[in-house]
Amino acid sequence: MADILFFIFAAMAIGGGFGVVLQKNPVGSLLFMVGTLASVAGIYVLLDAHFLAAIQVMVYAGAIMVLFLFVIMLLNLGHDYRDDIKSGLGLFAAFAVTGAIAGLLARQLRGAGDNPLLAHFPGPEGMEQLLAEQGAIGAIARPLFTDYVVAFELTGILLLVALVGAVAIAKRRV
Amino acid sequence: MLVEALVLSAILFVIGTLGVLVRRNAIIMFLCIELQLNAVNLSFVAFSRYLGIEGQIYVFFVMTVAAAEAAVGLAIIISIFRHYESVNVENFNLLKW
Amino acid sequence: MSESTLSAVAADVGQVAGGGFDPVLPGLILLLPLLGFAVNGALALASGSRSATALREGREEDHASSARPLTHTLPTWVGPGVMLAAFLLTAVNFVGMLGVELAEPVIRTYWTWMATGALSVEAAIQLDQLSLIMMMVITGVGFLIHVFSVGYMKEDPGYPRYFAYLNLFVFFMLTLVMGANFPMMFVGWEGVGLCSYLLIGFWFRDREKANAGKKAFIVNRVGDFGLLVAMFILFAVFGTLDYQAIFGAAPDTLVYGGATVTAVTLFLLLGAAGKSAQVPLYVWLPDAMAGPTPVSALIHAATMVTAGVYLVARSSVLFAMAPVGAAAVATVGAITALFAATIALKQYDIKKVLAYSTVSQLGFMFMGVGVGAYAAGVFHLMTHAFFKALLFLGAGAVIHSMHHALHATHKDWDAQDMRNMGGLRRFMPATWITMWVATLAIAGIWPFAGFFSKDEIIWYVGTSAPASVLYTVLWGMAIATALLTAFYMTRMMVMTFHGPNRTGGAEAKHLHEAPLNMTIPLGILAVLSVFGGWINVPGSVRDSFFGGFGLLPMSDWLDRWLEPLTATAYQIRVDQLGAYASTSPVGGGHVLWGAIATGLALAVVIIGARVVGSREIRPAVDSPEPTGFGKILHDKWYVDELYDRILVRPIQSLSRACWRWIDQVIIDGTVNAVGSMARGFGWFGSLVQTGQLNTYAFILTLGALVVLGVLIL
Amino acid sequence: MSGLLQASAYESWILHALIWLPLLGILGVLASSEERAKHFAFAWTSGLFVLSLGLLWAFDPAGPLFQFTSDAPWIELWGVGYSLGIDGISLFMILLTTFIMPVAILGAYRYIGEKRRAFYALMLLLQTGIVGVFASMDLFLFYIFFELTLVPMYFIVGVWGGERRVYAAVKFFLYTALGSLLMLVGILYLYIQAQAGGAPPSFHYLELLGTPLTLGEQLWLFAAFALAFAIKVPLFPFHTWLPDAHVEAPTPGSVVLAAVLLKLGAYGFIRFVLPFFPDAATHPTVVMVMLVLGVVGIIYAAWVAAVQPDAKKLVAYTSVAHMGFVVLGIFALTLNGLQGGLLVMISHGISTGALFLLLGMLYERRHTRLIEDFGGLARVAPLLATAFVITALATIGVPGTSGFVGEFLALLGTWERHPIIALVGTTGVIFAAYYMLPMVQKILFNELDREENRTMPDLSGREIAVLAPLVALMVLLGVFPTPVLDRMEPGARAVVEYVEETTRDGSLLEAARLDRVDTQSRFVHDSGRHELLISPDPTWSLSDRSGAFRIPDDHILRDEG
Repeated sequence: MADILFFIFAAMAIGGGFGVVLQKNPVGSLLFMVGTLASVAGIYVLLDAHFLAAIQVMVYAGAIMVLFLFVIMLLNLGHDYRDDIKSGLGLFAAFAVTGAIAGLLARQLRGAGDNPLLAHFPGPEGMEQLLAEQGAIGAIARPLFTDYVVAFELTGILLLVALVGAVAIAKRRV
Repeated sequence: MLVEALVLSAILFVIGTLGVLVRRNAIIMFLCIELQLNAVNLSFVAFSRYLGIEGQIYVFFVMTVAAAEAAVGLAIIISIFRHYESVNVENFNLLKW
Repeated sequence: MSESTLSAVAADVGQVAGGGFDPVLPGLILLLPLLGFAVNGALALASGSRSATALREGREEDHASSARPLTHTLPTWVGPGVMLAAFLLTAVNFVGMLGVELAEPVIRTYWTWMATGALSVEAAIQLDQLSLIMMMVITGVGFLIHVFSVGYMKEDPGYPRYFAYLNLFVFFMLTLVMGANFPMMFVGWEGVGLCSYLLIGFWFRDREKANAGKKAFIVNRVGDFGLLVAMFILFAVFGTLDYQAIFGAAPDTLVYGGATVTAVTLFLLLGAAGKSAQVPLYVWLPDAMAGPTPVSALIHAATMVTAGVYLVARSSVLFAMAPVGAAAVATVGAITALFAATIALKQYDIKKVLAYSTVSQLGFMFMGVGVGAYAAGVFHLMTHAFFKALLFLGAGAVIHSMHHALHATHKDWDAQDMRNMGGLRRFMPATWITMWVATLAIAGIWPFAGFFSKDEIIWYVGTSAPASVLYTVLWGMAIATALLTAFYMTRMMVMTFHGPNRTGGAEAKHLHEAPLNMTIPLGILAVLSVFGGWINVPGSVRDSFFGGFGLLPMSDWLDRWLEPLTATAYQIRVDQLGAYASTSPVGGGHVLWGAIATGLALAVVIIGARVVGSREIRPAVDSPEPTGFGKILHDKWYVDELYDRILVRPIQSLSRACWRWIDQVIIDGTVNAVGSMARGFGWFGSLVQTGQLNTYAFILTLGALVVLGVLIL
Repeated sequence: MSGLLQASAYESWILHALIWLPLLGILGVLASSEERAKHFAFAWTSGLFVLSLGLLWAFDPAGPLFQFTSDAPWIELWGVGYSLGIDGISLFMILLTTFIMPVAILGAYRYIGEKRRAFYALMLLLQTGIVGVFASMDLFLFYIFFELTLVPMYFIVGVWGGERRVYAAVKFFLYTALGSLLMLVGILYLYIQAQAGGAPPSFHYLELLGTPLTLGEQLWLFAAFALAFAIKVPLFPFHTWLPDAHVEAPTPGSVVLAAVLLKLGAYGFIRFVLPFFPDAATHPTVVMVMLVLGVVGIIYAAWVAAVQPDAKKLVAYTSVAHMGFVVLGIFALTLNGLQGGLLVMISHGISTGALFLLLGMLYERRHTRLIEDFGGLARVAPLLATAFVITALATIGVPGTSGFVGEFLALLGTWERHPIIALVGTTGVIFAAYYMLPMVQKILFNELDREENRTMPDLSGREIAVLAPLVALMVLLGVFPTPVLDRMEPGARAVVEYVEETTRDGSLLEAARLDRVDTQSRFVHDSGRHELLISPDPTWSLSDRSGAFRIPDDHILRDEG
């Protein structure tokens, strides 16, 4: 069951990804992106990351993508642009580099399933036990507010700075 | 499910990379970068399932940074658009001294 | 220097050490002029600030007003006052030393000046026979000149500044002669040069005068260079710079006639030549006449310029051990004496005549100390201080008077040009008489002071052993110079005081005798110019009719007085070169040649007076330009022009070339080229930087690809 | 006085205070208003100067070579320590710095018109850097402070400078940084080499001292260090940044640059180059090259100075000439020469500082630096003229002023070893008059022929307060330099004798290299610390790190002759 769901989500995610890249209308791209994010959130659930799946949907697909949408609307970009996708040499170079990366990744992942290291991998039991003991939120919250509390606070400051910075940059020049 | 998730992650990353390279629209390029981030997040989560909760915590941080990045990046795009009336990255060459 | 007394004293040397002489406040002698400088300097600053304020507010200060401010009355008392006090103190010490057979100098050490490693230079003063004689001359003549200055400079706005400089000069001059080691002397040496610079350029508004001061300082520095090098060599050899240690050890440490001592003496000669205006460094002294005339009298006649003679006399041991060095001193002196005398023949500026005369007389002194007659050199230094100071002050009185007369009628004639004078004896009888006394003294007429001192030098030059051709030639040059001196001095006197007055009718009404505070110093100096020579009459001369057949007191007094200092040098000289001859190179004894010299000089004076008096002299504006050989003499053999061509201008062009080409083009060009090269590389690298986001993204990905490739492959 | 110093444990905190209090002062400057910043900066630096004066009493010339030492680990992994300590040489360099700073600040009250707070903050930062250089006993620390001085100076020239300020500032920065980077390489090489024998890593001066190096290594390292310091000094032909920087810098910048920053180079030669690379430093060719460059600098700079139309540039070139005397004194490798060189450094700091201040005052009045724009100022500004003349005389080394003693000793010391070089160098006294007197004449004397100059005000009370101590010091040091010479002598003697001993027969270091055991016994103390070998005589070399380099009293008093 989980495997089937995984492949469904994976197919949706890949399709959405292509949609983002190929769709000429920015709003279309954005919607495909939302789809991809939602599919990845589904896979998160399958991988026992329930909390992340939730905020993926809420924060990513919800808030951030809406922000993008606002900007697209604000700048009135909601129509097709012919020259938005490169052609000729640029397109060729892009494909060449991307292909090379894909090749390298493929080479690395080929036969990954037979990797002897996997035999020594602990199973998902530990995680399942943790989730069972502390719950989806507790499992992630506990280290976050103990071991990683400084980083956590710094993230807060980062967000604040980003907020102020964004306002300052986007503000209309007097 | 680990290997499958990693393969999916790689595919999404490659797609994102392709998008960054072939598109000229700054917003779409931005979206593609978000896609790449997601691909990486997926790897984290996949490993996290077997190696411990830290992977998820990293993803959490990546998301916050992505949010901050989106805020600032979009602000920059707005500001540039005001000046050039365009978000086509080939229309401006500001990034040099 | 008679043989008998010398050996007697030479035996005494070393037995009586410092015996019984206790100097009275020697430090105060130095301090007093410094104090005067401090007070007058403060007054000068106050007065300067006041006139500066007036200047800024656009009004010229009125100096002729009857109410002279304190800044212009106080120096009248402070300036000469400290000099009188210093002179009295010196006199007390002098008298104290008179009765004592002082073999070793008395040294007072105040503090350690420079001490590092083996070197230790003390701030110490040394009182001995030589320094006391010099101090007497400096403070005595200095005091008289200070008094004279009160009258001469009274109306100058820079009056307090003038006295500040003058006092400072005396301080440095005293340091020069009182210092107990070479660096201390060097302090005074450069200090007097500095004061000379300030005083020559006293009227600095005049570019010419400021230039003259600068020239004096720079030329003097050439001499200072020599003195410095001499000190370095001495330290390298002796490990000390104290007079006593060096002169005591020199006979044993140094090789007679060796390269070291010869080098030392030649560098010392360079120093002495700079300060004492000898060929080839004499060029600054005639220009130095730009300063106020009393300054010329004090610095450029009586004291500072004789420092070179003092230096050679002080280092007598070294010069005695370096026959080449000593001969060089004598030769330089002779050449200078004759050369300057020829120039003096055709000068019209009264001060220029005196300036070249001074150079010439300094040449005499050099000849004296060069042939080992140190006492004779110092003797002439002293008498010359009397009569040359007198001549300068007299000239000052004349100029003062002429200036007033010309100023009263706004005539723009040169107040110093003798062609504009004539017949002044009617207006300034006291000046006239005293200056004639000095003229007869410098001309070497018996029984004036100059006769004895100059005659002694000529005699020693002629009889200097060995009777080589060099000394015979120098002897001839000395005699010729003496006769030339008699002539140009007579010419100066006749042109100035005799014949009809050429100043002009209206102006003549304003000509007047100088006030008492100027004529009294003239009178005192005149007395000294007459009798000053009697302190050192050689025994043989004294017993002849020149000495009234033994009537003159104090025969050979100065010789004996200085013997503790010159005995060693004399002994070395006699040991190495043999004693002085008893007859001149062409035969004849001292008395005979004295008679011949004074007779010839007298003849030259009388004939010269006739010749010059019979010539028709016109005021400077009507006078024709000199022609022929006279023009060459008038233009001073074109030495200044020569130096300008071969030294001054080449160095200036070289400096300019150094700056424009080496510094700016070659060195800085290289530096900037390196910079430009870096900039070029940077530009090349910046080509990658298109500013296009695409490109960057592409390169970034490419980089990621490379990293990935390296990691995976 | 000493009781007070003892009671307050002066020894233990003074160096730290002198280094870090200026930084603290920056806060005060930034907190005060634009108007008041200068007062605060002046009061603060004056206070520091008063504090530093205690060093004169606390420093014991008969005591250990390095005093006020302190040692705290900083980056232990690399052996970097926060190690301070001074000898008589650094003592006077520090005093010169603390003295010049308030003077320069007070002298610039009117000159600096805008961004004052930033300016005074940078000045204080500069002071931290300079004092740090002179007080560091750790090469890492030294290097950091050495570079730190560049930054504030760069901004001082670049922001408050004249028309070509950016050019001058960049040239200054790049030129000097280029040199010091090579030095960094040298320091690291030395550091690594010192560990070759298994010693623990350390950047401490005394640990690196005596590191066995072959002649070839020494020559390379010498070149690396010497280039850095030669640029800083500056030695002909590395001097061209100096006139540019000086002309463009604001008055206080010029003052500090001339008075103290140039001394860093000479100090580096004495402190590091000579003792670290004795074989290279005594190599006849090297010595000749350095001496010839020094002498050429003296004469060449004097000539070039003489034809400058810009007064400030003229004075800048005279700095090159003076530092030529310093280099001469250092590489004569005699005690007298070194002492003379050090005294020239101090004297040059005072007199050239005063000259720059005077030119700054003229500039404030007339907004020009061209000599020909002045003339006859002695009439309208007699006080200024007096100060100017005295300063000029001290600059050209008239006896009775500080300039003379230094030049005299330097040349005397040079003559002991290299008469011909000294002979040529002595002509510098002639050329000094040749460049200085015409300028004095053209500015102060001649006719007052320009209307603008007729209304020029004389020195104000503040300006008198700035110049009076400088002039007084010029005369005082000229008449009574003994207190300075006495305190510097142990330090100078240690350097000269160390170089002499280690190179006596050229065998010491070579033997040490061939025989590692021998190296240990000679250079390493039982605690594993290197120690300085003053002489083979065991009573002369001794003591722990803080007192290393110590010379027994009888040795100090020993007469060389």
